[in-house]
Amino acid sequence: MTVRSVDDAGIRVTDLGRDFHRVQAVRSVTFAVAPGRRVGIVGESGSGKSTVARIIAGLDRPTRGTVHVDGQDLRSALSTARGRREYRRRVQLIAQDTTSTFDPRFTIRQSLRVPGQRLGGWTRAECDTAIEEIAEELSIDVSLLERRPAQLSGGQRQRMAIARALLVRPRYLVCDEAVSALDVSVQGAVLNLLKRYSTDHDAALLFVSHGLPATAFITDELIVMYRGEIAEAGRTTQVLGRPTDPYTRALVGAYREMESARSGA
Amino acid sequence: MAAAIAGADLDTVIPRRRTRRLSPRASLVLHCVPLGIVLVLTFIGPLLAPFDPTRVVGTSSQPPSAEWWFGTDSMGLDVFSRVVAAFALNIPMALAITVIATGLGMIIGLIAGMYESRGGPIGLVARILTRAVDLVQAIPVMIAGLVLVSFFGRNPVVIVLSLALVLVPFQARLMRTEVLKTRSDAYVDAARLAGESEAEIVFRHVLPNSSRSTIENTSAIFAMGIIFCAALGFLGVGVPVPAPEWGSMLANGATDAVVGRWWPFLFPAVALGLSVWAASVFVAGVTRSRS
Amino acid sequence: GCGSAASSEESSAFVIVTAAQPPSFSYETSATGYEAGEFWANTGATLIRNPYVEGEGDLSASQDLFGFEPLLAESYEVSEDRLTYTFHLDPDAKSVAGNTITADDVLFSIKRKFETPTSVVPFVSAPALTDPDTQVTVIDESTVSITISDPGYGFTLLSMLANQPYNIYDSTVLLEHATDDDPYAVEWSETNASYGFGAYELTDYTPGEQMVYTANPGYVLGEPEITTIVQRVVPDAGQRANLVRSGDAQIATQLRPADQVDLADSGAAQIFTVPTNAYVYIPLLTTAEPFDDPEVRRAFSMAIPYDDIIDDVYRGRLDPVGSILSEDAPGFDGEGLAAPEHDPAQAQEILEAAGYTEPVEFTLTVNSAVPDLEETAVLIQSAAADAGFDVTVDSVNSAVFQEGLAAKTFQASMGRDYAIVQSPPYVLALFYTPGSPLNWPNYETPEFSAALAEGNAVGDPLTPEAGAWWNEAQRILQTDLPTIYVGYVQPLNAFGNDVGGYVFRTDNVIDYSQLTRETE
Amino acid sequence: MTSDTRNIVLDVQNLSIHYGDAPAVTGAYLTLREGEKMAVVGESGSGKTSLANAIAGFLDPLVGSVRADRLDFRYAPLNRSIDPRRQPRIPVRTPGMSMVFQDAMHSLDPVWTIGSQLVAVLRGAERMTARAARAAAVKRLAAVGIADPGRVMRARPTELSGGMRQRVMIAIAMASHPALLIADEPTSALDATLAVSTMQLMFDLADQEGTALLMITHDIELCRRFTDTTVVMHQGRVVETIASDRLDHARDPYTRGLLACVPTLETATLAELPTLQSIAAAERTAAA
Amino acid sequence: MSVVEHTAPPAATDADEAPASAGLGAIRRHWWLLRTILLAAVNLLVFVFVSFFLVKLIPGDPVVTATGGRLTGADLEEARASYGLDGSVGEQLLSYLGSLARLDLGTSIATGRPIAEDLATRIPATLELVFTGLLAASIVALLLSHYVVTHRANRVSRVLLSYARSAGALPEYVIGIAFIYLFFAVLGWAPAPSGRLDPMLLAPPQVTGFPLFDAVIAGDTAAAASYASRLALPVIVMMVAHAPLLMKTLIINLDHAIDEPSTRFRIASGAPRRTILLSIYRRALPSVVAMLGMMFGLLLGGAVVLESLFALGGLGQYAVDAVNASDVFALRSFLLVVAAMCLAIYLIVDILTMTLDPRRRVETGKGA
Ligand SMILES: Nc1ncnc2c1ncn2[C@@H]1O[C@H](COP(=O)(O)OP(=O)(O)OP(=O)(O)O)[C@@H](O)[C@H]1O
Ligand SMILES: Nc1ncnc2c1ncn2[C@@H]1O[C@H](COP(=O)(O)OP(=O)(O)OP(=O)(O)O)[C@@H](O)[C@H]1O
Ligand SMILES: [Mg+2]
Ligand SMILES: [Mg+2]
Repeated sequence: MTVRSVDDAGIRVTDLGRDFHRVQAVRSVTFAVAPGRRVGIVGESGSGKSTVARIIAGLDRPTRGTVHVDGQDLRSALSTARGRREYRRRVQLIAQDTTSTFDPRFTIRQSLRVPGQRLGGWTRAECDTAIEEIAEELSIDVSLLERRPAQLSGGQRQRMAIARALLVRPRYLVCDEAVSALDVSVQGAVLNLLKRYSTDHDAALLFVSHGLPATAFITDELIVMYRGEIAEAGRTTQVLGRPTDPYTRALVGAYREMESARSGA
Repeated sequence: MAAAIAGADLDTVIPRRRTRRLSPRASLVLHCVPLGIVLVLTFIGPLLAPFDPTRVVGTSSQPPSAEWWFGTDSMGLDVFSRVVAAFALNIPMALAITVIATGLGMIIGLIAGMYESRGGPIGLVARILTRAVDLVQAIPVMIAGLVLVSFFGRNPVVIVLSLALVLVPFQARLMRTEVLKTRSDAYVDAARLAGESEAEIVFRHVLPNSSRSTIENTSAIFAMGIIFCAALGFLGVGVPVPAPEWGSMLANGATDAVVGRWWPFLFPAVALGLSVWAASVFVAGVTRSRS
Repeated sequence: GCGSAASSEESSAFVIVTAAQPPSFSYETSATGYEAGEFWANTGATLIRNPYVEGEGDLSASQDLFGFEPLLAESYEVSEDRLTYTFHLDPDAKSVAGNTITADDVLFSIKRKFETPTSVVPFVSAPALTDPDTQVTVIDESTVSITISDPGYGFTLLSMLANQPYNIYDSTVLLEHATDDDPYAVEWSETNASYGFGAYELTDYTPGEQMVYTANPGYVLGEPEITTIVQRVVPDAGQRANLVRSGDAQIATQLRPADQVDLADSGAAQIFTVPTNAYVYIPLLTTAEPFDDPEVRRAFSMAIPYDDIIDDVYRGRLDPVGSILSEDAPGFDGEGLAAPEHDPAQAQEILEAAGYTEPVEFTLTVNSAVPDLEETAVLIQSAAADAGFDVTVDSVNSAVFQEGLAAKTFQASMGRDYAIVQSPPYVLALFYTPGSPLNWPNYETPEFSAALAEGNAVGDPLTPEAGAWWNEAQRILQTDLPTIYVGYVQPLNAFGNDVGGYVFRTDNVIDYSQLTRETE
Repeated sequence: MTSDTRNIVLDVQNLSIHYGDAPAVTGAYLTLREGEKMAVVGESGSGKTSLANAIAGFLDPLVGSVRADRLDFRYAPLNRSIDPRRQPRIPVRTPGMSMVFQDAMHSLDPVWTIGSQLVAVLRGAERMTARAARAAAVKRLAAVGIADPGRVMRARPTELSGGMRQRVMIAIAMASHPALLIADEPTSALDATLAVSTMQLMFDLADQEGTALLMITHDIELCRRFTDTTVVMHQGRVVETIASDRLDHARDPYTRGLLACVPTLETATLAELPTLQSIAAAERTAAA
Repeated sequence: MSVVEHTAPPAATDADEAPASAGLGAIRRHWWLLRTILLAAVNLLVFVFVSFFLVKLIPGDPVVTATGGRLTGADLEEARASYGLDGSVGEQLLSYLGSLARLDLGTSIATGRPIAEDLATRIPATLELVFTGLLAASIVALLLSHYVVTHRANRVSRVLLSYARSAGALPEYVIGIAFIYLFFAVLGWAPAPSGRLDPMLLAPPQVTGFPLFDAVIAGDTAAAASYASRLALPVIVMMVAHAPLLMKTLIINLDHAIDEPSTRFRIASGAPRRTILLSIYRRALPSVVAMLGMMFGLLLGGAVVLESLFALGGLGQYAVDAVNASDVFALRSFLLVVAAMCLAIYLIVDILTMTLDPRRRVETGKGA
């Protein structure tokens, strides 16, 4: 298990655990994400990926263990209103659930203004400019901003959620299945954008997904989770190239098999 | 939960025939008409009464005639005057019950749903509220109303407050269930991430998105308000005579009705039924137009 | 009709529908309510009673209030000084438990009535009987004597002994259930009814639903004709009328006058006119605004639409009250007494003369359990507005009503009541003794007290000398108007056409032992 | 294709589906023969699910309407139920046709045990005793790779992982020996290992029973590997029907673009992933 | 082929259960049940205090009423002491709790009868009425709803639907009075609304306390027939008044259940129609059962009025009498017993819904 020693900067997760009643969703997870790095988490359904993501984003409380972001403990950071605002400016999450990630009562623009006003302290006009900029980058038609979430397709909604997370230019971006609802073409476009964002702004990405090719494309390092624990971790190329854990081996094997079947055809 | 006495709108179950479909706006207007008439009667009802509804105007127990359109009751009061004048008392009472029960129920349901599983004082308050709601609901509305009204006196304010209190659990439970669902919706988390404060989350997101079934249920609360008021009158603890009020009219008229003098009973019953119907039509219209 | 039972049984059974049930079977703990009165009258018996006499004209049979005939006592005699009354008990009188009456039963019963804290008997018995230990003497097993301090109390004593408060109990049965804490078995008798010498025994009791009375074969006057009486609780008055109409019940009590008259008019049932002693009255609190002003009381008495009330609510079954004492009382002539009359114009004049420019406001409290009173109150409210009164009607439940009456907190209230014991001094003293809880108007004047004292001083209350004082006292009442008597009410019951033998009693209940089945 | 002599199981001609006034599918056609495995691919929202639902007779009559020149299933002519509004309130299954839905999380009945759900279908298909049905059920669960069928029989769906649910669904859908199995993205919630193994199980079972398969997917690798024919949908139209092993020779530009965008472990090394736009742009520059 | 050895993780629930001890495990597995029962017990305990203090507030002096307002001053105090109404509130509460602990509900002030005895005769009679009404309403609602749901386009079901939509528009006493007038007074079809049993018949010996049941046990056909025929009209009234509410709930929930993907999959996988219906009903019923629980309260309240209308003299009249007599002892014990009954019904409803739908157990488990 590779626990990279880092100084204060970055996200450091130590012995993290989360129980739901009798279910240990996350048993014990320790890893770190250095600033500007892109780390992927893969693993089968129910292995605790989303739970880890939500804890780091400050939406769920750990049962055990600690999370430090830039040296500050997550718990103390979230205990005051100011601390919370500061934390959210730094860490953003793109959630797995695309159907209800926007309040159905507001138009997309209304929802997108909120982070700008609350976290960025911008005026309405400043918000609108920023929103339109980002929409352009994500190739979102500006007219869609005036719609309500129910009037959008799943893929469009997911792109809006990405826009909302990127709006305040967070230093740490947690993406939980951010591209799963998109078809391959749109998926490619979004992945390109996220990668560019990370390099341009020296932002760290924590990329949770069960799609290996996408993860392989975007990440430098890879964590494989299995039943609430880290089964394997390391540089992405290394993990995918020479997997040691049986689960990882099977996962990679399945892809390799398919691809070889194709090139064989 | 099944606290949804009214629950969802039955119109979704069977689509109206498509051939005669109105535009949504026209249909909303149409749904407002009955309640509109009821509200107009609330204001002008007493003016429509040809006689003073509290004064003896003639011989008692006269059947409907040209002079007394709905006949006279056992005291010689004019039934028509009383039925229309009673709008001014019954409807505001039912509305007040509805507003108080729904308002309190929403607040309690909101607090309970949001904070029940939290620690600290707010969690404690939420759990106490939940328990209180359970306790109030352990006594049937009718019996609780009977006891409360006999405690505190038979005046409209007491009746309204007592009935509102015992109807709160119906709304609070509905609200709580919805809040429990809503608070785990992804947009609540998204709002947190966007830096909204707890109060903003509760009032901008959770409350509006959880209130649908509670609002739909207001027509049932309204109906129960009117009916329980009347039932209290029936048991002899309602608004005292001779104030024009359907419940006491029904109570007095019941004794006449079983021996065949139907008019002091039938007309207030019809007024009551129509008002309940008007309210449910209105709420159905509003909820349908919102969805 | 129902007719599903054997016809032999049916012929000797009657169904009576009532509004409620007696709350308790013990007179000493709970002495209120029409149904309770009927229970005691039929399961209990007194030493003597007022004889039943045929009615004259269209009047039903009723009691001779001024004569007494033996019941449990075979005979009684009065001493020379008219201070000692000796009763010889009938050896044939048997309780429902089969025990023959003894002198000990009498002493035990009277002591029980005086020594139970919640008993009202001491209050209503004063001053004739105040201390059973000294006044009641057991002479032998079947002889008992009662001594009084003033011969003037004699008639009142006999009247009381002839009525429910002095029912005699079977001490053998009660003593079986007595405990150290409860030497008179009061607690046991609250829920157990079989300790009386009456014509009937309560043989089946379903709380809130029905009571079944079965004839007592050992009753002193012999087993009654109707051997089974089923008393059903039917809370709604209209429903009760319906049941008599359909033949499902033979007798209905506590009807609304309108339904009663409808029944009679359609020939579905009989109703009776009686020399009634029950009146609807309005006590006006004379110690508080606005009725501390006698002029206001006078004006209000003129604001009441007596005729409309008689016609609309009571359908003629209400008569104006000239005198609250029975005009049949020997020595009493009711001279100079007149019923109040409706005169709104004069009422207004009186108020103006007394300096009232605004309508006089007050609250009229009525007992919500009595529907005809609620209706009457509405009529009064409506008419009084024309005479310069602004009346608020407040109808409250029996408990609140009783408490308010006793505490004298109602400005004006309206009730229906009667004095069971029809002795003039008793009736007058019952409602107007200063400080008494039954003196609802809180009325006290030296003139009235003096008239009462003078009347008592005469000795025999039924002499013309005494009668003159009773007249005087009532004239004072009619001038001062502490209470407005709205009218004498006829009994609100109805009888199926096959029922005979109704006798009107001052306690207003039905004596089942007199009932007969008439074949058409 | 012309030489195919197997019986036609399903024949759909010129089928259109509207939600309200908005068309979801326009003029779709497809023909499926006995034992044939067919995949439907296409962009999100192109009407794949709607098409499958219409064929199986599950379109929501409150929102959708269907028209078709021909919608025949060999074992039961389907035209009777083409208008969803005429359908009985509780839809009636077309005999011989089973369907596995996209949403494994919600499609199993949450209040009944897996065993009872499977046994009900088994006993509905054949007369057998409860005991025999249970034994058969355990066998079928084992056949779809459930390691602990005894426990799973007693479990409720919430107690199972997504992969297990997907397999259970397949076991149940195959229990009635259908002539045609429609599967709507049966592996979308699964990671690659599970997807492949689940798919394999389904196809093995279908082969054993001679069942024709209509599978909707967005995983082109899977359809290339497992199916005979691929139908490509775009904006509500069937743009191309092609033998799966000839996908690389597709002629329709949309199909070709789609294929080019498929990410693989190899593409991970690229600086930018290809998208339809970038491919189009590249083609434009190449043409220019 | 690559089926990895651990693709299928065992259900998290069992896997993570600490094998502490068999007993503890059983408690854990049935925690939802225990918790529900404990909660109901706690509620009842709290209600003991609530009923005591609630009733303390009643205006009107019970002793004055009981003595007909004829006692004053010291006499009244003495009478009050004889009822145990003289001590401080604390003392009174203690004696109340003490007697409750001995399962003694006290003695009525107004009647002097043991309250437990009074309630014991009245409760079964009222419950018989309420349960029969509830049963009739449920059966009718079930049949009609099933028809509506399965025949949604036809005219009959439109009529039935308007009936369901009318839920609550007319209170049961209005219907009751109309029916009495029509069926008893005018048509003469119904027996007299004068009680549970023909007055000329003797009540069968009390075994269960449920009159009709007792008559059947005693083999008294005449009494049983009389009970049944006199129960019919009030039960029909309850049915007519309350079936729409149930229908409405049932129709909506059935409709949801039909549209659920699990129903679709049941159908799509070829389950027999009987199984499909069973599965739909099992998913629709929990809400309906919960509604039935709430309707128990409504019907109990409605019985207060219906009993007075049909002269059935059950629990309702007892409450009205106790209130009118300011009978504090009777009233607080009455309230306590009613609350206990309702809480018991809610408990049964909770357990039933949780049994029907295991998902609901988890939800309650989250609560505290
Ligand atoms: N709020 C919750 N309450 C109870 N159990 C939960 C909750 N959230 C997650 N779990 C459980 O925790 C475990 C891990 O869930 P998580 O969502 O983190 O998995 P995941 O790796 O993201 O899976 P997927 O790939 O399906 O998104 C699962 O067994 C899940 O059932
Ligand atoms: N109930 C509905 N009401 C209105 N429009 C709908 C409804 N269901 C689907 N649509 C629309 O119909 C079109 C086709 O939807 P469908 O679900 O068939 O797509 P799909 O190809 O299965 O997509 P995906 O790959 O995302 O599952 C979409 O544009 C969608 O927005
Ligand atoms: Mg996840
Ligand atoms: Mg789809």
